[in-house]
Parts: sequence; structure tokens; C-alpha cells
Amino acid sequence: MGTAAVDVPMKGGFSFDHCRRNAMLSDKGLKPPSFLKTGTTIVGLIFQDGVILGADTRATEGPIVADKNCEKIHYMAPNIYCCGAGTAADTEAVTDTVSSQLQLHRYHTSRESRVVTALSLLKSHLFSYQGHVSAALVLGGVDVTGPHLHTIYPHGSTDTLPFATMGSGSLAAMAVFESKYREGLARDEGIKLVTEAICSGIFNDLGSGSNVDVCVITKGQTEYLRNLQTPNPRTYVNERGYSFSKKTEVLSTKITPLKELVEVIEGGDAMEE
Amino acid sequence: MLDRAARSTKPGPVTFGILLKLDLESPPSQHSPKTALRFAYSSLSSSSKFQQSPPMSIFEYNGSAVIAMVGKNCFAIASDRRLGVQLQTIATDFQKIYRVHDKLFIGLSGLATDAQTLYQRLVFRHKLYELREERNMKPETFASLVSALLYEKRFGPYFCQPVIAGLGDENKPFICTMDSIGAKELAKDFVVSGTASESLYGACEAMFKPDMEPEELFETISQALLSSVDRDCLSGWGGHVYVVTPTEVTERILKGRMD
Amino acid sequence: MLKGMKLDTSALESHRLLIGASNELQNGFSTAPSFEIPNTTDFDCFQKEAIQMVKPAKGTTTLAFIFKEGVMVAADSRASMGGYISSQSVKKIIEINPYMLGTMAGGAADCQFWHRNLGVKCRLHELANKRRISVTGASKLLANILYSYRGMGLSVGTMIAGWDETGPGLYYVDSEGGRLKGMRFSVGSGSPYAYGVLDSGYRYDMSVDEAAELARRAIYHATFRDGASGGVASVYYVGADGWKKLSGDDVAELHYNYYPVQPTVAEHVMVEG
Amino acid sequence: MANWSPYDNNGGTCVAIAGANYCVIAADTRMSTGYSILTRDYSKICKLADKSVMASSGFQADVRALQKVLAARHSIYQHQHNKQMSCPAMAQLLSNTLYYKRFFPYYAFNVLGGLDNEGKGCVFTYDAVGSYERVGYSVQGSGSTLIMPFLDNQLKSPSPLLLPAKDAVTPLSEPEAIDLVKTCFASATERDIYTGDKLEIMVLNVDGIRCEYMELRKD
Repeated sequence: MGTAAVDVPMKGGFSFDHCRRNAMLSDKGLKPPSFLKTGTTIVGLIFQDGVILGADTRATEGPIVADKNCEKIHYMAPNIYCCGAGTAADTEAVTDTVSSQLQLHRYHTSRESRVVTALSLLKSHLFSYQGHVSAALVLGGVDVTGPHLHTIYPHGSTDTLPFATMGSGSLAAMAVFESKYREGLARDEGIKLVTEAICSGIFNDLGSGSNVDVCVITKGQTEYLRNLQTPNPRTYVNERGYSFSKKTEVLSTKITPLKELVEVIEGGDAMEE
Repeated sequence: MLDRAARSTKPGPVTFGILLKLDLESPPSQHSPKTALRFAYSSLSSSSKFQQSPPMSIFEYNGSAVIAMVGKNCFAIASDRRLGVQLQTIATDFQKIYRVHDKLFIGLSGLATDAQTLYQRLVFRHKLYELREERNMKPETFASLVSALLYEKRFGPYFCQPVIAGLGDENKPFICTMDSIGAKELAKDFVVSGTASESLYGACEAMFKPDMEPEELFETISQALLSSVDRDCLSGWGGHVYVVTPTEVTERILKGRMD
Repeated sequence: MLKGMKLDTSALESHRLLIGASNELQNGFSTAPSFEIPNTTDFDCFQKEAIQMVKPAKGTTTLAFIFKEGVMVAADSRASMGGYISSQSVKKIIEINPYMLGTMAGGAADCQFWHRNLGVKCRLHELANKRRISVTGASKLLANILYSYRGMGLSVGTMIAGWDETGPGLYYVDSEGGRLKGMRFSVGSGSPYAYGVLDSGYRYDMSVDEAAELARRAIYHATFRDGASGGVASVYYVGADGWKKLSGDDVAELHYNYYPVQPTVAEHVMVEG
Repeated sequence: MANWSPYDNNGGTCVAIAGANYCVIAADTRMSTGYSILTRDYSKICKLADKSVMASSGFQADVRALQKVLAARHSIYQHQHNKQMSCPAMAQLLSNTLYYKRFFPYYAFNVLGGLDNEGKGCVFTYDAVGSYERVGYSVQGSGSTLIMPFLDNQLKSPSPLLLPAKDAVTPLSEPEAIDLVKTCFASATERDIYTGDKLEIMVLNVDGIRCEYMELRKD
């Protein structure tokens, strides 16, 4: 069975070609690298007329902050958003995949997507990979049956709650929720509570930090408030800036003018630039 | 994989994960009788050890440093020039930055074999795209292509950390990097990758200023690159910098420390 | 601990003065001072993890050879911890006394401490016997100390070079208990490269300058190829009236002296039509 | 608890810069363990003698024990020699003290700053088991890989091993050095999760030791 000579793009899904080679490299003592994690504080709560989601914006690689302003609230559908914690690539990919499935489903049924549809698509995908796709999600949205808030764990188990927190900062955030949450919060109270919960995660958990993103979903209207709060500006910027004592020494230089800007001049030779 | 994110509630001191094993040359530290005897023999004969016994991460097998930085509607992308096998330097003119098209460059750090393989697959997919669309790929689209290619190998990944830099529509600079399974990190100021990434983060954080002109951008990115690789055993041996403005691409080879 | 082999703990003398004195007051006999040992069943494993964690400074290239005029000793100056360069200006040639040098390879702390201790012992020998210790004697002292700690994790690969009544002397001593008299040695991760230059260029009847240049060149080539070596190539010469530092050159400058490079003028690539 | 370990890492970063007639020692005041903050106001800097100040990061229990041993040895020295220990002497004592625990190391990464007998700034940097070296500037702790390249770039001075020798003292004035330290810590706080809260700067010069503080990011 001759394999296709040309590397034809695959039908989709994961490819496990490198697994044997990587296993050989690990046996040789070369450890595989760790992946980008989003230490993360993500929260969600149900208020009077819908759902509010919140997230911090720090992505870490071990002790190093790789991204100071990343987006953890992912678009699923016009009326459904999802915050992700855990391996950044997994949260990104799983929410994109399910978001496109929802869109196809909307074309098919020409109806607004439901949160439970997103929930079961996500949980079955995660379950089928037994937790190896490590994404911990807070799924929130408002559909024809009203507001919904769910949490989804990497192994595929889910909860349905009035308020929820996930990620390494979830304890700090849950403390705030437990003390101040009550049924039927107004929009502004809800936003204030979510912001306070995220800030408590940002300041007390080293895995979370930088800014606060909030997303308010109500019947027929969704507002994604990116960087609603930026409580952590850099504390010291040297106005004079720094000069370099020793100028960089260059061995060789090659300058290539870019083609598009070569206009054809009547009579003139286009080559002379 | 230590899964911190899902809130491991295990109390008590974080047990020490395996830190980088020492890259030593004389006797290995683990003194089980068997290795000590074997070692004793080899040290007498050549009083050194060729092959490094303590393992390093696969990322550090060849050693690399790539950095991209944004200026006033221009960008710069730079890399070191070393190809090594653990501590031994094999080549000092190794190409890590590739031109996808005039306004789009990609720097590939990490395991050299995966970097080259990934580049060939990217060129292939980019050519298919240009044949169908009859236009150059926008940097944002290219970043998603790279992310998809990497994530496809989620459970047997390419050990390669790409840095993508390009001029998008209206020549707006776009830079982004990814981890080895395609988690995109967009940044407004600079992105770094490679064995010297921690040093590069610190240098850039202190040296970067917004809206730099191409000359000042070149000076800043070169100083950041050279001062960072001088603190890293596995990358350096010169520098290679591309500065791309809407009108021209300037490619320079830097004179750096060759140790 | 090795049976029947008393650990040489004279190094702890100054330390003992305090503890020893107080013990005598308390219980009438001075307990032998000893390094503090962790009370763990698996000493080897503890050592492995502790050393891994504290990551003592490592990595190097040192060489020494005897020739007609005496002994030439050279070393680089880089200390690395894992992939990170902790210092580029470590003094790896240690001045034991005006007639004897020791080189540092392996654990920087082990070498620094035990070389300093060797200097004390050599001085005591001079005071007791009214003449300088021979190179053989000094290297034997160090070898015995290191042998007594065999298997406990010390990492030293050193050369004792000097001049005594018998003329120039050169010994290689390491923490595995090895002690070798010889004409030409190189120790460290860069030694394969240093040997290449050293062996091809070595002649017994070289002048001091030729020998110094050979040593410098060998160190330079090691720093070029080996990642764990670099910084400054220091060259010492040990003659009849003791050692003298001949040179200390930054290897980056050495490279561009040996292989000069002319920066080319900027090359403008013409745009094809 | 099979994998109990006597060690922990409380994070934090320390910097020391030696000038012509001053020495700046600075450290952040965050003490953390794992992913949580124990306190935002814990000083890592300890005054060992009039002209020697040590900043240490790593396992703060070991640091405290080490500081106690050094303080005790220093007071014995004062009784025996009727004078304060000089900074180079303290440096050698610290090296020996670290090495005495070679087989059960202090998990402490120290940097010792002070003035030598001629009143010039001096900085000694250590690894955990006692190997040390006199340098113009040094960084220890979780943010050291972040800060060191920038200090190299700004304070690059020829190596003391060069022959013919070139003078290696940093030409920076005291205010410039303090300004540089502030920038270093601001950058390190941005990228290192274990560094932050507050910056404590100790300045040693001819008229004694003074302290300055600066707020850092709290996240």
C-alpha cells in the first residue's frame, strides 16, 4: 500500500506520526518541553437579565509571563461565550472547533444556538480524549430557554451553577463570590462583583495577573468589555531611556527594495529605482 | 505534565520538579557504583566526556534565539547563527529566519530538524494558498495556518517555537509567537523564543520603546539579541537581523562574540 | 562513609575552634568535626537532587603542559549553570603559592575550597620543614583529601603545576581519586578541542612565547566550539623563579585577530523587472 | 508524604551594583510559595556589618539560619580583633560557611555588597555551595536571567582577568545606579511571577547606609 508521495493535507483530527520519534528522543534523555499554560482566573455568574463572564489576561510559561494581555474569553456564538483555563492551545482549539460546529448547526436549523448544544459538543470532545486535551472551561450564554452557566473539566465532566470559578485563581475568586453573590443581581452590581472576583485572583494568585476582561450576555445583546480594568500598569518607566555605549558592529548589509512600489514611468526605465 | 491550571489542591511545599540537570563535563553527579566505575575508566583515558550525560530539554538540543520587535510601521526580526549538538557547536551560519514573501518572515527556534521540516510544509501550504487566491497571505492568516499545523500534531508535536512577523493590510506591523502546539501569543511590542528566551524577555522589557524608526529599531533589537545570547551557552556566534519597512527589506549580519 | 578511612576534616579547623571549644566544655572530649550530613536513608539520591537544585557553577576548559622552559598553564573564564552563563570572569587558575598553580574544572565551589585548603597545607609544610613542598607532595595531599570523600559527590578535575628542586612538575588529580603525573593534560568540556590544537602544535623545545601562543590558541579553539567555555583566555608560565601571568585576552578579540573579517559595503539588490 | 523535601523556594530577586565610592543593594519584598503569596513585605536584605550588606533569595528559612551564623561569627570576630570585619573578609567567611554545608546545602543564592578598605564599592556573587567571585554588579534569584543581560549591556566593563588590565569600576554615579536598579526591577516584575510588590534599595556610601523604597506591581 504505497503511501501518497505528496504530503496531501490531512482530513483533520490529530496526527500521531511523530509519537514514536518523540518517545525515542525522550528515552535518549531529552525531556519534552512544557506547553504554554494560562495560570488563569476565570469566573461566571448569572444575574437578573443574563450571564456575566470574567477572566484575567496573563499566560505563563512556568515562572515566566509569556503574554501580558492574552484573550481568554472565546467567541462561541453571538449569544454564547466561553472562558478557558489550562493548556492555552487546547482551550483555543476546542472552543474554535465547537464554535464552527455551532455555526454549521445554525445554518442547518436557522435558529439561535443553545448553550446546552455547546456544552454537550464540548464535553463529548473532551471526554473522548480522556483529559489529555487539558481545557477547563466556563461556558456562559443566553438562549431561547434563558441564561445558562456551566463549567467543563478537562476529563469531560460538567456542572451547572449560578456562579462558578476555574483556574489557579479560582479559590481567591470563589471566596469573593461566596461572600457577596445573591440571586437577581442588577447588571452593574454583577459587573462589579465579577471584576472584584477577577481582581482577587489577579492579586493573590501568581498564575493570574494583568487586566480584567468582562463579557455581559443578555437576551438579544452581548457586550465584550476587553480590558475593562487595567489595575497593573508598569510602575517605573525611565523617561530618558537608555543609550547603548557600544554601537552594534555590522559585518554585511543587503538592502532589497520591495517590488510593488516600482511605478512604471512613461518613457523612463522602470529599473532605475 | 504538572497540571497546575486545574487547581491542584495538594498543600505543602511544591515538590521540586526536575530542574535543568547540570551540563557538566567531568564526573556525573549520580554516583551509583556502576556508573562511577564506568566513568572512572573513561575519565582516565581522556579526562573529559564527549557526550553530555545529564539530559537537557529537546528544545536545547540545537540551541537557538529568535526575537521580533515592532517599530513605527515597520518591524524587525532577528536570530542567532549557531547550530549545535548540546554543547558542541557544529555550524556558525545556520539560517533560522525564512522569507515567506516580501512582507512576511518567520523565525523558527527549537529542534533544527523540526524547524526545517515545518518550514518546507509551510512553504508548500503557502504556495497552494497563493495559487488559489492569487494574492499574498496576510500575516494573521499565516499565523493561523502555522497554529493549525502545529496543533494537528498535538500529541506528537514539532519541537519548534515559531516567531511570525509581517506587515498586514495598510502596512500595519503584525508579530506573534506560539508554543510548540500552536497557542498563539499576539503582542504589540516584541516576541521572543529559543533557549535564550528568558534573557531576551528581560532585555526587551528594559530596552523597548514604542514607535521607533527603522535605524533605532535595528540598534535596539541587535543590542537586545547580542546581550542576551552572551548569557546563553547554546545560542549566539553572531546575529542575523532583518528590518522590514513598507519600501525595503534590510538584511544585516552582526559581529558578535564567537564563544 | 568509607570504613577505616578517616575523613580529612582539617579544613574545618577554623570552624572547629568554635564548636570544638564549646563541646569540650560541655562533654569533656572534642568530637571530631564533620560536614553536616542529611539524615536520609538514600544519601546518593539526596545528593543528586540537592546538587541538581542548587546547580553549582560548572563547565570549563583548562590545559597545562611541560616544555623545555617550564610549565605552561592556561584556562578560560566561563562558569555555566545548565544553559545559563552565570559568569564570564571566573579565575580558574588558582595561585596556591608563588611556585605552584592549580586549575579549576568541575565544581567551582569544590575546587576553590579545596585549593585554598591545599595552600594552607603547603604553607604548614614549609613552616614545619623549612623548604617548599614538592609538586608530587602537594598533589598527593590533594589526592588523599579527595579520595577520602570518594562517592560523596565532590566534582573536581584539577592540575597541579609547579617548580621544585626536581624542576617543573605537573600532576592531574580528580575527585574520583585519580592522580597522574604527565607532560600534557587538558580537563573540561572543551578539552577535546584543546587537545586537537595542543597535540598538533606541541614540541618539547619551544620558547616561552611559542608555548604561550600554543596554549592561548588551544583555549581559543575550545571556547569557539564548546558552549560551556568562553570569556577570557588566561595564560600562566611557571619557571625556575615561580609563576608569572603572561596574558589575559578576551576570546572574542582573539577570534577576530585569528580570522579577520572585513565588513562589506552595503549591497543594493536590483529589482528584477 | 513520600516526596517531602526539606527545601522550598520562596522566590524573589536581588541586585547589587558597585560604584566608585558607593554600593547599591536592592531586593523585592515578596515572599511566595508555589502559586500563592505568603507576604508582600519581607526583607531579603540583611546588614551583616557596617560596610557589608547581604541580599539572599531562595529558601528563606535557610537564609535566616545563614544570617544568624554570620552575625554570630561577626560578633566573635569583633571580640577577638576589636574591629568590624571588612567586606572581603566577610565574603570569605560566607564562602566557607556555605561550603561547610556542602552535603546538605543552604538553598540560598546570595549577593554580598559593601565597601572595601579603600572605600571603593565591591560586590561578591555566590552559588549555593560557596563558589564566589568579586564583580562590578550581580543579580540572584528568580528574576536573575531577566535582569542580567540588561545590566551587562549598560554596565559592560572589561573583565578583571584581562592582561594588560583595564579598570573595571562602573562609571555610573549613585543616582544613575539607583535609577538603573528601578528599571531592572520594573522589567523583572513584568515578566517574573515571583517578583513584585515592593522594591527595597539599600545604598552604602562613605556617610553610612540609607534605605529607599519603590512600589512594584502587586499581581
